[in-house]
Amino acid sequence: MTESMFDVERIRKDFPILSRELPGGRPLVYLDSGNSSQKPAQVINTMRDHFEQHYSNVGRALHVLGTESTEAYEGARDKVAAFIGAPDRDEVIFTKNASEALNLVAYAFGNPTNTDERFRLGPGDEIVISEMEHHSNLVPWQFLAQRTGATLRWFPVTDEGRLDLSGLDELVTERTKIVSIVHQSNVLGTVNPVADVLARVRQVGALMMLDASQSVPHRAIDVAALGVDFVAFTGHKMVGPSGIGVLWGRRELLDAMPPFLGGGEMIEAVWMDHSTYAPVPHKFEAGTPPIVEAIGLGAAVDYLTGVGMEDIQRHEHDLTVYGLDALGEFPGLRIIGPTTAEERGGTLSFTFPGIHPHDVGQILDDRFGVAVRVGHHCARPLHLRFGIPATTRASFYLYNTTDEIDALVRGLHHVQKVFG
Amino acid sequence: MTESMFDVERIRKDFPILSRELPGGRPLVYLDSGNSSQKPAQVINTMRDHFEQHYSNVGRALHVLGTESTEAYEGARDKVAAFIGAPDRDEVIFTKNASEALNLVAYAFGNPTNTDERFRLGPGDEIVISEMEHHSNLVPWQFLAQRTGATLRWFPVTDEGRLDLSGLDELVTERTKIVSIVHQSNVLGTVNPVADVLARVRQVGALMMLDASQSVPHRAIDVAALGVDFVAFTGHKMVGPSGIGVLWGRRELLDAMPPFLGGGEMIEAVWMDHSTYAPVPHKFEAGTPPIVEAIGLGAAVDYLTGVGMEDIQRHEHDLTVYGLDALGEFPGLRIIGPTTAEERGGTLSFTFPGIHPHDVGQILDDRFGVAVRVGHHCARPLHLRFGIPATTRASFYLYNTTDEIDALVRGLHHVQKVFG
Amino acid sequence: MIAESLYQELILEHYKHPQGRGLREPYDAEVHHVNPTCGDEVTMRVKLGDGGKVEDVSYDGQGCSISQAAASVLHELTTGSTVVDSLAVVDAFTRLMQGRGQVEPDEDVLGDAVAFAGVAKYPARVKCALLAWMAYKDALVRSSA
Amino acid sequence: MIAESLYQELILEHYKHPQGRGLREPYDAEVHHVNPTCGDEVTMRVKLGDGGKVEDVSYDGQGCSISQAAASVLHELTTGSTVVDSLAVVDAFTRLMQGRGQVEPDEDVLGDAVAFAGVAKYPARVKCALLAWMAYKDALVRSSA
Ligand SMILES: Cc1ncc(COP(=O)(O)O)c(C=O)c1O
Ligand SMILES: Cc1ncc(COP(=O)(O)O)c(C=O)c1O
Repeated sequence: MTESMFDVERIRKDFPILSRELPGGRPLVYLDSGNSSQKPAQVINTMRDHFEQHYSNVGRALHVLGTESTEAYEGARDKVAAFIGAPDRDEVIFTKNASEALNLVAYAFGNPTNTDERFRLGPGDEIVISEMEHHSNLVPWQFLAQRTGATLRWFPVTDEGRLDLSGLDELVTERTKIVSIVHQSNVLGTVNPVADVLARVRQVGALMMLDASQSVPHRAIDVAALGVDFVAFTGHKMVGPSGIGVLWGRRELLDAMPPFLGGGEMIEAVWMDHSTYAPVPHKFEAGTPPIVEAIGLGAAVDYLTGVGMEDIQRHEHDLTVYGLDALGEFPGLRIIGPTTAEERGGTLSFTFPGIHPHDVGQILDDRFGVAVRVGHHCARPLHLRFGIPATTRASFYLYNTTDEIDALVRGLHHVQKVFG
Repeated sequence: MTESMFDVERIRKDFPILSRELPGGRPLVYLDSGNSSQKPAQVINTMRDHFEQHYSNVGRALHVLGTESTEAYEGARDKVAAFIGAPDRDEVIFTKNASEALNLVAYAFGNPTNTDERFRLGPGDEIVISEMEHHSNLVPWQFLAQRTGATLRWFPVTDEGRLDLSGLDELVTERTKIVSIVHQSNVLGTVNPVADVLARVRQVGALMMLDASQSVPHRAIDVAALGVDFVAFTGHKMVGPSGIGVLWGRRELLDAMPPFLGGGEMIEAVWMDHSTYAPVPHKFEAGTPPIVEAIGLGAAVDYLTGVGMEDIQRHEHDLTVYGLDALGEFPGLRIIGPTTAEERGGTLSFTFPGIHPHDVGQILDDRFGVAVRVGHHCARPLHLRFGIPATTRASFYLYNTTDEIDALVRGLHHVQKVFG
Repeated sequence: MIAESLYQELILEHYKHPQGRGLREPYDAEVHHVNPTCGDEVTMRVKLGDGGKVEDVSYDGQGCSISQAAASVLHELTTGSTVVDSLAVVDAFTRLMQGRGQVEPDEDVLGDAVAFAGVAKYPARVKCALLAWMAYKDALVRSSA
Repeated sequence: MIAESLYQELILEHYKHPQGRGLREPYDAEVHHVNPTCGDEVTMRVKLGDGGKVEDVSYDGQGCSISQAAASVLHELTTGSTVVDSLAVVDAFTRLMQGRGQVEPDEDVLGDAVAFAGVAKYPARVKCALLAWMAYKDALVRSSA
């Protein structure tokens, strides 16, 4: 392991649930952070404290509580903006999850009330995604194509689980209006070559969105350096609470987009027959936002920054190397995704011939307290591409240890014994 | 006061924030529950406990934590369904707030992929709302009219702040596809005569939605008895957390509606070029839902049920009578809304000639720790109708007392002294 | 320890050696059911005879041991039975599965299917066990239509 | 007690007896600004003269004491001044308002406007104080265009 201040045992103590016992006295081995991460006491306590001492609605209230809540909520926006290197804090829009952020952008296209050329969409226009997308970055674009008559196209995936860029120039063309791909795959672990795709996107004058749900939690991200137009991610995967997600977008584009959800807070002035809209970020935050959830996400960002994103990435890289080694040697096991740790995160998906992932997951959980995810992980087309209905997925985060990977391997041996 | 088991002092102890001191040692007098309510320890602790002991993503995970989270989340749906008398628990859809619920229904209309006649909408079709709507039940319908070319029409409001039904038959006609009105006004306190409107809506074969954001928290609601098609409300106004709202809809309609947000959890099967969708409620819950927030709302519903909705309504009615009396006698003060407590909730909005509500609110807060809301309360057209830019609003909930109303009145006297 | 109560020998036996698997002709109705949360699939054909007799229940599918074994047990219990009797079994099985471990299984009605009693305690797996059984019910409806 | 520091006598004075209120002719530019969160509105007209002189700043509006008094003080400080000098005052005022109570006001530049120093501690009210001042800046831009 690399030398660093990173102390995983100290970190584990911050997460109350990690010392929980499962029924039958088994310790918990949580290898399902790609699905949702656990929360440190710092986040839980910040939320509780806000409810007990400061809570009120934001934006609308002049009183002490309203001021405190608003400052905490907008302070969380500042923190998130700094965390992802947003040039302008008003470019950070709070949504309920990454899915809402992706839908928000998809709904900006082809809206009859929109007048900006970049968001016009109809027959002949094309939307480009990839075969490794999570359903949340796939179904919204299917909807868009269905509503507008535009065509949905996609990058294939190579046998190694990498984005296949060989047809890039034929796929992304003058007809393309938007390219939206995942930054780090939630199944393969693959980290996609954003710059290569972006260069072509810029050539043809299209827009580019990144689904960063699996990258923002695990590595330092700078949206300005990435250079894309939109980035979506989600609080619950980055030690934050449920109920909060983020859309970052370039200010100029956010200003040009039509509003999405209508309601309180997103308006400037309202008459019965028409309205004018507030500037971003509020333009896209209709109704009472997830106030305490945003504040919890702010605490999560503080926590991750305190530990250090570089250290987190290094730790996870070490776990990935260890895990790929251990699983790579496992008889009969097939890894779906890159088998080396380069440009790859700590998400290991695999299959066993003749043993269904459900049975793998069940035995791991029941006998060993090892929590993994089994199924298609909301990426069914990717599984179809590999000719499999499902995989077993172990995904790592800052609080995981090599001991836990050992426990996984022990569990897998038992699985083979039961079903072999 | 009516005889009952209701003990407001005991209830106040459940809400930690109510014993907080404001800067300068003032006690908090929270009269802004119409904006957002405070939370009892029961709700706060349920959420904390879930994060510390049971949290995981729902629906997708087979392991112990996934099972516990899913049971708690779906259990919350059962509780909410029972609380509002939903005939089928799958008719309860969790959203992030009432605004999302209202937008969800508005976006179901005029979607080119929809084939159900009831949700077709275009030029010549009409949408009916009212002049007393919150922006969240107004702007989504403006958007819909703008997108589709349909016409937006509305009920006027009488000088007493009641829905003006005199033109009902001319307003709601064969051209009407949907009528969406507020159940209890967040400014006037008025409770609208649902049955009278609904009878006409049924005559013309239109659909009817209720914005129940201000009624569900304050009185026992039975959606089946109300007989409407859709009901929206929001967790944070009913002692629940932020980040969670509810859409209830008749199953048959929810089944017929096109999906709204696309993503994980709302699908049945996905291919690259098309998808099939899960049955309700999941069809409308794309992505990771506000898990712990829904569970918190479940605890809120338990809390309210434990206290008893009838008792809560009676207590608030007593406060309303007391408040209307006290303010009615106040020199120069004008109440905007019904001046008697019949068919009316505990929301008292008022103006002073020559004194701006901002100044009223500021003095009340700074000098007396009385938190009220000032402004147009996200109902600007209603204020325009009364020829005023803003009002001061005191809104009551189960934890308020007549002493607090006395504090308000004392504060108002001081306001008059400063600005008189 | 817990796993043992889920993975009864009998379930593993049916999983490793499925009875009556494979799609056969002739048939009156064919249905295809999917469990979207896990991707388990079953295609099921039903051939009815005179007097409400179930002549053949043939199936193919992919999925976990629970879903595959459940299809195999279903085949055994329904083929050669009658529509009415087999629906009684389906009913009893559904009640057992949805009983959250509180329903006492009736071995006389359920036969080998009692082995699935442990599944009822795993809400996420109940769908797997029911997949083929729901498909069967659906296929019956369609073949009588 | 806190209120006192917000509602300085001078602010109440300007509120009760606004200076230069009312829209006047002639003018080079008129703007209408709204504070959406509270509904405060101001209509502002600017008439410029030779040598960058500000000949008249006339206004009308509705809103709280802070927003109305701020318009009145603005009128006093800008009418008869020059575009360049008045912009310096606007700058100083904006900095004071956005300083969250940390910025020391310069009475030489700000004159009566120092009375608003207390407002800076109330984020929700800063917009009220700035409404007329932002409108003035906007009107200047438009009249020079
Ligand atoms: C009558 C009414 N409708 C809708 C809403 C919107 O609720 P939310 O802000 O939770 O979306 C509110 C509260 O703000 C309201 O009072
Ligand atoms: C790659 C990816 N995109 C999008 C999502 C959707 O995030 P959420 O469920 O929070 O909307 C997820 C996680 O579920 C994901 O892994």
